Order: sequence, then structure tokens, then C-alpha cells
Amino acid sequence: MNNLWDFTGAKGSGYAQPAPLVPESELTFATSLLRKDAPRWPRLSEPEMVRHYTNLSRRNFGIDTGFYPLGSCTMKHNPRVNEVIAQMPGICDIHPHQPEHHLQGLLAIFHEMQHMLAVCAGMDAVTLQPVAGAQGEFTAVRCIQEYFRERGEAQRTRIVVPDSAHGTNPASAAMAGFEIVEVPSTEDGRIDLQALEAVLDDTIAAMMITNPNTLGLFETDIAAASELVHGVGGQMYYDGANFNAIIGRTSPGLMGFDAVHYNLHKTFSQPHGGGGPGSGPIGVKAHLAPFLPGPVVDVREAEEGERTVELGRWFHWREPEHSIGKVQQWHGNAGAVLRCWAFYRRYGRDLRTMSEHAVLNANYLRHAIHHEAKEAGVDHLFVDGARTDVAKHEFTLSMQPAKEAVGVTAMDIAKGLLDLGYMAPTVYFPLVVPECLMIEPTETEAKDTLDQFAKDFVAVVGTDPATLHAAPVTTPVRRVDEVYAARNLCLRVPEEDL
Amino acid sequence: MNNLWDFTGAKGSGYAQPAPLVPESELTFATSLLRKDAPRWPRLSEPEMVRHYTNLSRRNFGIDTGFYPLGSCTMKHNPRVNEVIAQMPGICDIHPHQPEHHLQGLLAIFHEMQHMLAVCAGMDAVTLQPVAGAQGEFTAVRCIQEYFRERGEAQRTRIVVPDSAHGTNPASAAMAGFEIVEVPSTEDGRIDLQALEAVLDDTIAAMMITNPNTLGLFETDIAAASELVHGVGGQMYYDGANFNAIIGRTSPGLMGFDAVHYNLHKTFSQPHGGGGPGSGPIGVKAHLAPFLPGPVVDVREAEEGERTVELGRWFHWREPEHSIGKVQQWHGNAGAVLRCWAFYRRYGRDLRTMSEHAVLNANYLRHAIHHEAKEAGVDHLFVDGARTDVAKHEFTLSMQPAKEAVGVTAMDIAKGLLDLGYMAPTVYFPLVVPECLMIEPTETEAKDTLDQFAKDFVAVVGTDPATLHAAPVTTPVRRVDEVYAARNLCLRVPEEDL
Amino acid sequence: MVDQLPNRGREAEMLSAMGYASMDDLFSDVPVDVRMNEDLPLRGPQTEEEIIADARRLLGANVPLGTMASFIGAGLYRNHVPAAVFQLVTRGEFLTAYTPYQAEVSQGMLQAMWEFQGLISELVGLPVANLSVYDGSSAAAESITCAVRVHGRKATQKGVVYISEMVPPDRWSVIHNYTQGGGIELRKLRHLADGTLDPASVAEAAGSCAVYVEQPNPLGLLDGSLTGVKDIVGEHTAFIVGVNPVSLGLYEAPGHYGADIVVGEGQPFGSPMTAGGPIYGIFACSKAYMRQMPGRIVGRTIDEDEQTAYCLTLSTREQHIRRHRATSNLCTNETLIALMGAMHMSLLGPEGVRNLAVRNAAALHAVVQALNGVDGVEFVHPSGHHFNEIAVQLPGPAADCIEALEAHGVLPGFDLGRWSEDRTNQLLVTATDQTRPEEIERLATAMAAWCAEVVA
Amino acid sequence: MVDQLPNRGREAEMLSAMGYASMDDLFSDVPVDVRMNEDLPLRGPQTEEEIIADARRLLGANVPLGTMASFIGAGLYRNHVPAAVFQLVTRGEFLTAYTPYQAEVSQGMLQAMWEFQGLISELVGLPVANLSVYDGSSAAAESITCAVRVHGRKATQKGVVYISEMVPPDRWSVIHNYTQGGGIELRKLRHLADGTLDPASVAEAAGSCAVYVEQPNPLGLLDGSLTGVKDIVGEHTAFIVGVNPVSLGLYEAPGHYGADIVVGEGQPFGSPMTAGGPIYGIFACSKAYMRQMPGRIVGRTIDEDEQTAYCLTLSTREQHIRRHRATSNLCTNETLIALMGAMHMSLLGPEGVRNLAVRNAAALHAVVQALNGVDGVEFVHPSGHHFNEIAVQLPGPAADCIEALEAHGVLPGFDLGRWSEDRTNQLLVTATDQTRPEEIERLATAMAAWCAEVVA
Ligand SMILES: Cc1ncc(COP(=O)(O)O)c(C=O)c1O
Ligand SMILES: Cc1ncc(COP(=O)(O)O)c(C=O)c1O
Repeated sequence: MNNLWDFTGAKGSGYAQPAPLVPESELTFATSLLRKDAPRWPRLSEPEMVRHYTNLSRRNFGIDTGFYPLGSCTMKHNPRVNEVIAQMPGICDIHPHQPEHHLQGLLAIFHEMQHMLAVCAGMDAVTLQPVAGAQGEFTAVRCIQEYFRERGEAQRTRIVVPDSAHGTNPASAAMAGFEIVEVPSTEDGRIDLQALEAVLDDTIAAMMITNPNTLGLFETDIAAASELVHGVGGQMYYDGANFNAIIGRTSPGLMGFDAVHYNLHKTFSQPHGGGGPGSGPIGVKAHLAPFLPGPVVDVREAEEGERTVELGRWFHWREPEHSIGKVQQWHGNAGAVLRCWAFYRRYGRDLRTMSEHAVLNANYLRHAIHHEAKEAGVDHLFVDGARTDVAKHEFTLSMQPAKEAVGVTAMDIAKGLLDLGYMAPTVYFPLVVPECLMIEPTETEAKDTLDQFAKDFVAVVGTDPATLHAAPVTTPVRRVDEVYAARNLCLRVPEEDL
Repeated sequence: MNNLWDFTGAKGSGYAQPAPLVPESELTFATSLLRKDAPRWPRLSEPEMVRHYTNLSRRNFGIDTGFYPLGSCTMKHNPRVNEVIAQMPGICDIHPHQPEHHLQGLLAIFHEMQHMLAVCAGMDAVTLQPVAGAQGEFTAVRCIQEYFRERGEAQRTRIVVPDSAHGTNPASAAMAGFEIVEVPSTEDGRIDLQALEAVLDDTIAAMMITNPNTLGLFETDIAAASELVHGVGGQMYYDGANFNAIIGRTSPGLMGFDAVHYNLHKTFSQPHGGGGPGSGPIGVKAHLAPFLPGPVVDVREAEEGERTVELGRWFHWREPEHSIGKVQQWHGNAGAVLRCWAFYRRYGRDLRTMSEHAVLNANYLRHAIHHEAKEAGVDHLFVDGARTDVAKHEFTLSMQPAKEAVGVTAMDIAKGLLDLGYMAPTVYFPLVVPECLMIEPTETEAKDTLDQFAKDFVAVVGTDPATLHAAPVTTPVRRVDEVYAARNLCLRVPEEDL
Repeated sequence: MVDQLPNRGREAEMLSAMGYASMDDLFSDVPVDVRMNEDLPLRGPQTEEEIIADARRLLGANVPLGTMASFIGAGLYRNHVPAAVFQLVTRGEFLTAYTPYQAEVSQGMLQAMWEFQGLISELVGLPVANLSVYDGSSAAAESITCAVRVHGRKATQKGVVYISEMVPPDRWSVIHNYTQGGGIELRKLRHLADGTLDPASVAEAAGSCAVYVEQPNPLGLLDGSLTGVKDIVGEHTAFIVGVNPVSLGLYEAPGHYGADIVVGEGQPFGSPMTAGGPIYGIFACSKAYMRQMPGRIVGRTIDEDEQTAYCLTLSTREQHIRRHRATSNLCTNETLIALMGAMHMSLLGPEGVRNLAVRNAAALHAVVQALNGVDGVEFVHPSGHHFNEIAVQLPGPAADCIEALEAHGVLPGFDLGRWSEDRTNQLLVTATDQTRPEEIERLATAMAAWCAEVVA
Repeated sequence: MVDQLPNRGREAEMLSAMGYASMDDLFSDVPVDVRMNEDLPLRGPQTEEEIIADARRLLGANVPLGTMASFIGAGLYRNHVPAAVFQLVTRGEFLTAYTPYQAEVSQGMLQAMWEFQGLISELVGLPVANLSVYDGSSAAAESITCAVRVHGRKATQKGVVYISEMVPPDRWSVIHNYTQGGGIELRKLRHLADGTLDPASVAEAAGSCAVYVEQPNPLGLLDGSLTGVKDIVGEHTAFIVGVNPVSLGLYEAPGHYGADIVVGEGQPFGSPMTAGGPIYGIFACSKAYMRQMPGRIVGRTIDEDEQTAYCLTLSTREQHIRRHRATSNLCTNETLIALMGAMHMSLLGPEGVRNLAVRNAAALHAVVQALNGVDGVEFVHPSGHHFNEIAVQLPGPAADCIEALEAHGVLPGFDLGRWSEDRTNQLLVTATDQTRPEEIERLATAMAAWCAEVVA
């Protein structure tokens, strides 16, 4: 279809504006800095603009259009009321530096979210400032770093990360200046306590780990791992991307973690928006709380004359004592936090039920796939990514047998699924599972959808390799050449098209 | 895809509601009337509902998705700000029977619209009550009927309608109890003054006509026709569906009309919503004003203490003296009127420019099509629906030559255009043009779009007949069997699917 | 400057491609004597930002019911339309489409309307429902002309139709306008003092073309006697019931007690009140009336490959085919609003619609309890069961009451004096699922104060 | 009752299909000693209607700037996002998608982001732009680590970066957090009394890894001397400019006067302030920096049939491939907000963006004129040209002024005392395209009254 620069229609602007408050002729400008040539932007009228973006959207797949079993990404339904709330002027049209008495509603919501997140994770304090999971990781690692500097343990310059960890874990730790120590997983995809023990000493600042892990398995040795790390004086960091599996059933606090980030956009359904925005608050145990970025929201008794939103309670910003400072200039993604607040309110303490259904759906789908595969006689073409009885909210399959037997890769299966109207599972992650497909249905998919997907998945697995290599054929474009993209970098509209 | 009854997911409701104010056990009901069996509605959770309707929408074509040259329907771009305004509580959450001082904003907007519509059409009074063009026609015809009854001319029981008229014209007149006198058009698609004169006598209440007519031609003899009809004491009624062609260039008033309806959803861009809602105000000359349905909005000097929205002006409802009563129980489609008000404000007196561009685009497209056809050597396969130099906002083509030469019908061309991503023109209307395609681009289509359409149209005309008979092939379903539908009526979910 | 015209600035280029020199050339066919030669005497164009500012100012001067304790209904009801409905219905593919003449690229709306027909059919207990008409009043009016077309021949009371005398004058007026041309005579169906239908009057209606009644009636009263009407009037008289569709979550579908046609205001499902429009009218009937029905209808069919598909059907009833012999002039209708209704109903499901009806019933119950304690207020039909609304007798004019209570931020109801001179001291008090307890308290308190003052 | 779970009521059926008896079976792998055995000590679930009511109450207690005469900016700016933007961006296909890993079904977002890159590239005058980062501050921070990666080897001042001393402490803090681990030393670039960069200080920066300055600077001042910076610092020092993108409608693109990297807060294009997030950061650079850039980037390519297609590219910089050696940890970013930016920019076009900049300039001009007449108010840099905002010296603490003017419904600006102790009597007054004349009048009047009081 057209790109923006194909539009040459509207002379003048596609969007008329009111006259300036003062005629241009009366203004004085910094003449030496005046722009010589206007940016060579396209010219679209509103009709063209609306049609262009409508049609772009129609070439995009979202949860709203179909099942989106993208493992590790928790693509759940986004309740629509949340978008209504997020467009109220009481959130859109407020400035983070307005006085506290202008923002009591926002502060109350922040306070409720800090409390709820702390309760769910078994932590003592929460900041909502980080705007994504990775920034949460980085923030927590920075807090740990300052905590140790404060204690005179500056020699702790290394962080342990399992080989199955998400790439953001080592990247975040490295950005903060830590050296990464990668530990291998056991054959069944879990923590290798011996390997862990082997790398532990007093240069270790922390271990970063997610549980259920990236294979969807609960780390049964988690308490032991915590003990080992704490034993050498290190901190335990919980990557909360998989929090959707466990709320109300266990908590990072119970497992011995000292710090955790939340992927609100996953667990609490801030829409992922084609890549973001997200929100990545962190929670910490009391000893790390003084290091949190500020300000956080606190509450005190209201004073006479203060117009409160909750009887007798006055919400206010508070700067943690040894704060690391800021990771985002304002208060984080307040609009995302608000949507997640609305999501939380929809469940309340039944967040536990939400997690149960996430796990129920994942296990059900896993069983259904294996069952259908057996019926169809294609069960020899894939294996579980890790042996287990129950999975948590997601599970992995390895297409290695198919690759060896018929030359069909995980990517081929993914493309075959696109042809049937599904988003593909996560492919080739975690790296420890060869030809990995990582499937996370979330709690908002109906049993009928899961049943149908199981059938369709098995049908794809049983499709002849040639057809799969040629897939997809029903999508707006056929298989996209990523190598060509990298070899012939075209990152913006070429000069000749202007 | 699934239909609603395929969903059996959510037990309980897909939409949780707050508890009743009083527990059900404390309520008393009209027991003998209690419902025995619940309606057999499907059960969807919100995730399923959102996906279902998202995917239905994706199987639908709108102006937002592509060029929609549906003649007579004025499918122009719908400015998006209008939807924002239409969702404000000051329109959504108001009741038509609130006291006048609760509705000053609404009344001001109504008053402005009454005024603007009267000015544009050269009429003296306007009511906004009718909710669609056809209801406007009916309302105006009723006013004319009462006007004559009042004058003791009850013998005027017949209404003249050209054979090219839209079906609503005769249907509306018949609903009011009039007998229809159909007059043929001339060979070039215009009023046949002689034929008209031949049917005129003192049983004629009115003539209903649109100008430009349904062939997109300006009725150059309109003044003469008015004179003839007025000569026998009849009224001239203007079908405003084609008003988009003439605003600011001429007016029904100047042409001698006594009454007119406006299709606000066409000329003033209330989105057509897959079939409605619309808004069909009518305007009349002073002698018909007392008969308008009430209430209409009037203005007087504000009294002390009245909270006005315009300095010194108080808006109020007024019942016309001899009102025919109501055609809609409230004040018509106020929400549609509001959107059209916003549309009007976007243009102001430049509505004239709007009409000019509508005519410019139609003529340009007509020329482009003829030009491209000549280049491609397919110009023998269609002819103008009527001979003319300039068209107004739309034009007709007859595919009769193609039908005769190669067996390709107007419908085949329509289906071929669907395959190229266009909505088809209006087909087989007006009935006076054999194998008619009626094309109305509107003013909101860019030249580039018109150029491309001309090329594509000609390509379709030049496509081999077999391919065209098989079209469409790229749409969600292939050619739909309407005969099967009529022979095997299935108007709701069958019992066996419940 | 107008910013909605993509070809601004290209006029000359386009004109010259056609061999024209100016816009005037394109209007050369407009005779000189009907030309408009001056600018329209209207204001200049505004920008989006200015329009929003003006709309905020003007609409901000209206008083949304949500800002008061409001008990006005009388045919339109405050409701909560789920958030998903607005977001889905404004998708361009729905919003900016028109009548699905080309079925192949309109399957979405066609299927949604077919589903709507099924939802309505189930709700009212009749096999056929069209995809809606303008509103409840024109639905009522067109149901009557439809019935006359069907029964005109066999009726012993030719052209005569009996209509409940409770029908409010505005709706009556719509019915009158729609029926007067067909030579139809409207007679009143009388009600007894307790508000229910007078059986004697019903008996008189036997042999007419149709009887039209409402359930609940316009005063909110539920009338158990309606279940017997069809038996009285007989096979050749259409029994037409106007409904508040929410009540059918709890109360029997008229189709199940003999109704031949059910009509009603669809608004509470899916549409805000919007000052009275756009809303949509429900129209459902038994098979016997199908071919005389107004409006559009969607049928399920197959395509060339025998896949399921949907299209408009029974079109030969319609004006674009049958012209002046059509069953109605309906063309542009209320499809989008009906779609909102379908979306709302699909979210509610069978349990949800019952729940919604119970909430409405409970709210009215709470209002009745609260007003029961107010000296000077009596219920007009104290023995009856009501839904959504109830008529109360006041110690003074309802208009005064409404004016007086405004200072308390209370809009206590609808002044029944506007319907009938006999009722100037009566108020129609409405409660819906949106009524809040504190609003009821405010109503009772303010009403008590006013009554005390009036009586004193 | 929770209404978002389609399988409620089917738990037993699904469990038994797997051979399980209860939910507990699915959590059997959670060791007993880490199990949570009681209900979460949290409130119960709410319905949509209750959540809206609470949101209205709570958010209604905030004070939207639109309800005051507001002159606060300091990095976030009131704007008008065209209506079409919200309606398009909330389409489910955009809203509910994630990172376009499967390019074949994500062409819409990929193309939109490629177009975004082009719009930004043209705006700032650099050939490469990524599809945005978290916000302006992290963009600044990551531009510095990027520059150090590029110039680390050849720099004579190894690991040293010079940052304008005007950078506000909050942004400085973000930069500090992002850079401290890389052994980067941040030094201050000094400004002269007239607010412009001190050339001597710039000269000192030659041979460092990067200089970071802002244009307009955080006090709204435009600094003509920036056009000479690149010549002074030389080839091996990255010249990084932080911009307010709206200013580039009128003022020169930094890429055209030597900037190697341009970063900034994208918010004024497409996004409301939203209390500071979600917003998006702009990141553009010359080719030399491309492979050390953070974040995602889209490339135009072809598919198997050689049709134009788009996909993510240069991924080997990223954490999911390169892990701890990645150029950034960025994963979830601000794509949707950047998309809003692209939509806004596409509607504006070259003329519109200039127009928007002029409106901003005009509004500030009007504010300056109005405050010029106020006794006791001085401009901190009276000789400079400003954009969007200007620092004023007050006769008393800015905090007092803000407090005092609230009674007049005026929020006069940002208290510069929050940035620096030296500036407690300074206020940063912001005007944008949304500033209305009557607001400026109110500001001037209220300010005059307050000044008179303070001076007296
Ligand atoms: C396991 C895991 N950890 C961390 C992250 C990083 O979170 P974010 O993308 O919000 O930065 C992700 C998300 O992609 C993840 O899946
Ligand atoms: C020429 C003409 N007249 C009248 C009408 C009837 O208007 P409406 O569809 O609004 O009832 C139409 C619209 O379809 C039309 O095209």
C-alpha cells in the first residue's frame, strides 16, 4: 500500500489551526537560527490521513483480532473501560509538577497501586516510576548497587543470571556496570543449585531470576537458591514478567526475594500498543526501600481544611532517604498505572482467580495439543521443552524432532500458524530449548479457542514441509526478507521519493 | 466466521453489574407475567465480544477503508472531531423533556442549524425533527396536505414524481395518502416539461423532484417547471439528497421550491453507520411554516436572571400554529444534528467551496474515466447515462453496450471493482438508465484517488467477461446468492443452533 | 481555511485537465436567473480546536442528568452502555459504511444485523425481527399500517384500529400522521380505574384490524390482563404490544402470550438518551406479517462457493423496488444504533439481561419505599406492579414541584400534565439501573419539604 | 463477580479433561513452604460501572490545567492532539498488538514506525531515527552512552562527557543513573550570564566523548552559538542536542548545524501530558552512531515475492540477541505513543508544523508583552529569544507566587527554586498554542496584584 510520502494532496495543512495570538509580522525571531528548509513531510488531508492509518491498522494483528499466544508476553484481553478512564481530563490534562493538592486523586490511585503491588509480591515498598520491565530491572539493580556501596561492599560487582533468562536481565545489570555470571540450567530447565553454588562468593551482588521460569516451570528449589545467595550476602531479584502465574498462590516475598519488578502491561493488562507503552514498577524489602527512586506516595492524617479524596487521609510525595534519584523524569507512566488500577479494581482479591485461570488455560492447552497430536499421529514431531507434570502460565515445545525428521523449523510452524489466522507463539526463546515455541494463552481465552488452536496447531505440524516453507500465503505480505533489510538498510523514506 | 450463538463461554454474564439497590428477595413482582424461559441469547465474555465485533468490522467496507463512490449517497469523509463532540455528556446525558433552561446549549445549536439550513436553501422556516430523508419527505408532504386542507383544497390528492425519482419520493407521498403520478424524463434525462404539463390540474398537490437530478444533471428547466406547477396551484418539493452539488451556487428557493428536505447525513456528513442514523430536516417557505411539526426553536430577548449562552438571547421551543404534530416523538436525531453542526462550523460560508469541490471531483473523474477508456480502447463498452457537458456532483454510466457486446453487466463491473478494493458505485439506479452505474466521488477524495480509480475502472471494463462473472474473488465471501436467501428464508439463528 | 478538501490548491490543475478555466465553467448549466451571486450570509470556517471549544461551551451549558438527582424517563431511560460498545461501534468500518448493497464487502454489518434480529426475536418471542426502524413511535405507527395491510380484507371493522388511551400524545401524534393517509380510523382502548385494560373495550375491538397496547404501560404499570387479549380479539385482529425491552429480562415475552407484532424503543439497550435521538425502534412479528413489514431485513444464505453468507432479503417490500406500493418509505434507518444494541445484548447474555431488569425493578422499589413515607404523595395506581416508573399524585401541580426541587438538585420526574389536563398534579417518577441510593434520599427529602410547604 | 474470564464455570470440565480434580493440583509444584494459604488482603472485585464511578470521583479531584489559566511547562507542554489521532490509535489492531516479531502480520505498525522514523529524520535533519525510546530523559542518557561507545577509543578525554549546566536536576539524575555504571564522568558545560553557552567551556570539551546541550534550553532560551559547537569540539566528540520538537517547525534542525545525535521529548506531537507518561523520547543520529544506537528500528525490505515489506532490523544491537553486550536494555518501549506522534505530524505537514511553532511563539510573545507591564517582574534573560517559555525574576519566592495566584485560578508557571537554590525567586512561565488571551490577561492582572502586595 501507499506510504505517507505518496500523498501529495492537501496544499497548506491537512489540519487547520486557529490564528496565532499575535500576527506573525509582529513577532521577532532568533533570526540566525531560523529554519531554512521546511521538513520534507508529506501533505495529507484528514480524509487521507484517516484512511491511511485505518488501512495500516488493518494490516496488523492484535489480541482484538485473534488468539495471540506469544509466550512471556502475557497478551491478555485489555478491558475497554480502562481506555475510557485513561482519556478523562483528570489524567490527560495534568502536569506532574502541579501542587499536591491538585493531584490528590492521582496520588490516591498511586498509593493504592503501591500497596496492592507490595501485598501481592510480599514486598515492603514500591515505586511506580520505571516505565517498562527492563527499566524496572535496571532500577532495582541500581538500588542494590547503592545499597552495597552504602554498606561498604563495593566489591560486589557481579550478578548471576541463569542461561534461560530474558535478555533484559543481563543487559540491565550490565548497564548498571555489573559483570554478568551466567549459570546453566539443569536438563529439565530448572536452576542448577550446584552450578549456582559454584559461582557464589562475596563479589556477587545479586541473582536475577524469574519464577515460573522462562520455560513455564515453577522453580521448586527457589527457596534453596535464595538461601545460597543470601548465604554469600547477595540479593535475590525477581523478574516479574511471569507474575501472572502465581498471584495469590505464592509470592516473591515468600520465596525469599529482596526485589522484584512488575510488568504491569503484562499482568495488569496495559495494552501493549505494538511495542509499548508499559509500566515496570519495582517492589523491594524494607532494607532496599531507602534507595528507591523518588518520589513515592505516602499518606498522613489530613489537616484541617485539606480537601481529601479519602476521609482523613492526605496523600503526599516522599523522597526516599538514600534515593538513587530518577530513572524517568516525571512519575513514570501514570496513564498506564491508571489503566492497571482499573484492571486491579475489576479483580480485587480475585487476582488469585485470574492467575489460576492463566495456569488452567496453559495446562489445558498443553494437554489438548499433546492429545490432538497423538490422535493425528504427529506426536513424534515435537517434544516438551522441559519435562514436567504441570506447567504454570506458559509452556514450551521443541520442534527439534521435526527439524531433524522433515526439516521443518519452529519458524516454519510459526508462519504456518499465521496462515490460519493466529499470532505465532514466541520462537527461539528461551535459547536453551532448541527450535523452541513458547506458548502462553493467558486467562482471557475461551476453552473453545484453545480447543480449536490445539487442532489447528497439530494440523500445521502435520502439514507437508514444502507448504510450510512457503508459508505464510494469506498474509498481507509473504515471508519477509530480514537479511535483505539488514544488507540494504533503508531506514527512512529515500531522497528520491521526496 | 463464528456467529454469536457459537459462543458458549462465559457462565453468568459477560458483563458484571453492581448489586441491585434492594436484594431480589425483597422485591415483589407481577408474578403472573414473569418470564418463564430466559431469552436464548449467547454467552460471551468481554474478550470474546470485543474480538467478535472487531472481526465483523474487518469484514466490512467503509469510507475509512477505501473509496466509496456510491452515487446518490454522498459518502464523504466524516470529520473525527464530530464524534468527540457527540460523546460529551451535554448531549448524551440529556433528556428532551428537561426544562428549557437545562437545554440552552442544545437549543442554540438547533437554532443555528435551522437558520443555516434556511439560508442555504432559500427557505423561511426549518424543523429538525425528521430523522431521515424519507421521513423528511413524508413530513413535508404532510405539511402540504394540511396546508391544502386548511385552504379547502382537499381535492388535491395527487403528487407528481419523475420516473427517475428515488423510491422514497413516491413511497412517502403514498404513505401520506396521495396518489402518484409518474412523469417520464426526456431522452437526456431531464424534466419533460410537456409531459409535466400534461398531467397538471387542480388535483395536483405537489411535484417532488431533486436537482441536480438523479442522473447528476442540473435541471435547467426547473424554473419553468416550478411555474407550471404553481400555475395549477400545486407546491414544489425539493428532494435534498443532492444538495451537496449546489450550496452557495443556487438554492431551491431561487428555483421556486416551496419545501425541501435535507439529508444531513449526506450533505453534512453524519456518518451513515452501515444504514443510519441520519437526519432529515425540512425547510419550507413562509406559507407552509405554520404546519411544521413542533416544537421548533425560536429566540427572544433574554429576561433578567436567565442564564444565556448567547448574550441577551433566550432560546425556547415554539409550537407552530397549525402544526401537523409529530413525526418523531422527541426532537429528532439531536445527536446527528450536533455532528452536522460541527461539520457546518468547519466550513461556514465556505460550504460553497465544498459544493464546488464535489462538482469538480465528479466532473474530473468523469473526464478521467472517458480519457482512460479511450486510451485503453474500451470506450465503446459504456456510454454516459445522459448526454451533457458538465455533470454536477455525480454522473451515470450505462454499461448497456458492454452487456450487448460481451455480456458484461453493471453488476459484473461492480463486483470487479470490489476485487480491486473499491466500494462499487450505485447499480441499477436510476431505473431510467439501462445497466446504470452511478458514481459520486464527493469532495473529500484526493485527485490521486480519482486518477487511480479511473485507471482501475477502465481496467475492470477491459477485463475478460469470464473473470468478471466470477468476481469478486478477494472478498471475505464470493458472490452472494440473494435468490437462495429469498427462497430459504433464514432470518434468525435456527432453533437447532441454540 | 477549510482543511477537509484534499484537492484545495489543485483546482486549476484539475480544471485545466478538463479544458475549463474556472469553477464557474462547471456551473454554467445553472441558469442565470437561479444563480446565487453573493457569498452565503453565514459565519466563516472554524478549526477543529475552535469547534471543540464552542461545543464545550454550548453543551457545557446543558444540564446532564448525571449532575442532578434525576427521575425523568417517560420513554427514554438512563442506562450504562458498556465501554466496549462505543469503542467498537466507532470503528470506521462500521461507522462510515452505508446500507450493505454490496453484500460481499459488507458481511460484517450484515451478520451483526442478522444476529441483532435473532437477539430481538428471542427477547420478544416472535420469529421475525427486522434490523430496526427509526424509533419506538414510528415502530408503533408502522406496526399499525402493517396490520391494516394484513387484515384489511378480513376485518369486520374495516380500517379500524384500537389504541390504548394511555399512549402519550406525542406518540399518538406520530401514529396519527403515519396512519391518516391510509384511511385508518384510530379508536381509543379504555383502561379501568386501576390502570389495567378494560375488558369490555377489548371485546369491542374484536374484528378490528389491530389493537395496540403497551407493556409496561406509559405509567410504568404492568398489566396481567394483556395475556388474555389475543383470545378476545381473535385471529383476524393483530395484537400489537409496545414494550420497554429491558422489562423482558424479567417479564414474559409478548410473543409468548399471543402478540402478533411487538414494537418498542430499543434505546435502553446500547444507546444513551441523546436528547431523544438517534435511538432505534424495535419491530418484530410473526410470519404472517413478514411480507407486509416495513424496513430492512437480513437473511442468511450462501455464496458461490456455498459458504455461509448474509444479505438483505425480502427487498420487494421496499421503496427502492416497489416505489409507491412499498410497505414503508424507510431507507436510511438506525442500523448503527441497533448495532450498539446488539453489542450491549451480547455482553449481557440471558443472565445479564435478567440482572439488568432486576436492578431496574429494585431501584423503583427503593423509590416507592422512599416516597411512601412522604406526606402528601399518593401513588396513582397503588395496587399495581410497576416497572421503571410510577405515577404519583401530588398536593400541587407537578410543574411547580419540578421547579421547586431544582434548588435541591433534584429533577423529580416528568410532569404528566403535559400528557393530559387531568393529570397536572401528577408526576411520573422514573428509576433505572443508574439510580443511586443517595439520589433517592435527596428526592424523598426534597419532596417532603415541598409537600409540607404546599399543604401548609 | 469477575467478568473477564471466559472459562469461569468450566473449571471442573477443563481440569477433569486433564485428569485433575482441583485447581490445587495445578499448583502442586509450588513447595508447601512458599505457598500463600490465605486470601489476598485486598478489596473485592468491582464492576465496570463502579470502577468508572470511582475513577470519576478520584480523577475528578485532580485539577486539570484546562480548568485554570495555566503557565506550567518545563518539559511537558499542553497541546491539542487532533481528534482523529485518538480514534485511530485505539483501534484494536494497533492498541492490542505487541512488538512486531512476526513481520507478515505486523506490516501496519512496522510501516507506521518506518514512516515515523522518516518524519523525525526530516524534522531533526539526521539520516537515522529509531522508533522512539521511553522519554526525553532516557533518550538523553542513552545518547551519551551511545556516544561514549562510539568515541571511547579515540577520545582524548576518555569517558568524559560535558553536559550543559542548565539541564534540570531530574533529567540530570536520569543521565547519572544511566551513565554511572559505564565509568562515564559527567562534567558541566558552563553558560554565560546571558544564558548562552560559554565558548571557553565548549573549547574545554574538545576531545571529550560528547557534549550535550539543549535547544531551546530548559529556560526556553534559543542559543545562536550552538551552530558553532561542532566546529569547536571536533570530529571525535559527539555533539548531542536535546530539542523541543515543535520548535523545529520554525528553527533550524540541529542536524543541519552539526549535531551528531538529536534527542528530545516527543510529547508535544501526539501525546497529552498525562501527568508525565506515557510519553516518548526521540532519538536520531548520523550513520556513524547507528550501530551503537539503543532501541528498535524498522527497515524497508522485500518479501518472498519481492513486494515492499517492513521489518525490524539491526537487531544484533539489542538485548534479546546480544544480551549483556547490547547497546541498551530497551524492550517494551513507547511505540503506540510514537504512533500518535506520527499521526499528528502527518496531519500537520510542513506548513502545519511551522504554523504550530508560530502559534507557540506568538503565545509566548503575548505573555512577554503582558508581563512587561507588571511592576516587579523582570526577565532573567531579557536580551534572548525564547520559545515556549521564559524565566522571570519575581520580587518574592516563586512558591509564594504560585500559592497566591491559585485564588485567581492562575497557575503562573514552574517554581525554578525546585531546580536550583539560586532561583527561588524565579518562575518559568510557559505558553503554548493552547494558551488563550483571557488567560494571559488573568495572569498579568493576578501577577500585578501579587507583586504590589509583596513589594508593599
Ligand atoms: C521474562 C521477561 N523479563 C523481562 C522482560 C522485560 O520487560 P519489558 O519488555 O517491559 O521491558 C520481559 C518482556 O518482554 C520478559 O518476558
Ligand atoms: C435521491 C434521494 N432521495 C431521497 C433519499 C432518502 O433519504 P433517506 O435515506 O435519508 O431516507 C435518498 C437516499 O437514500 C436519495 O438518494
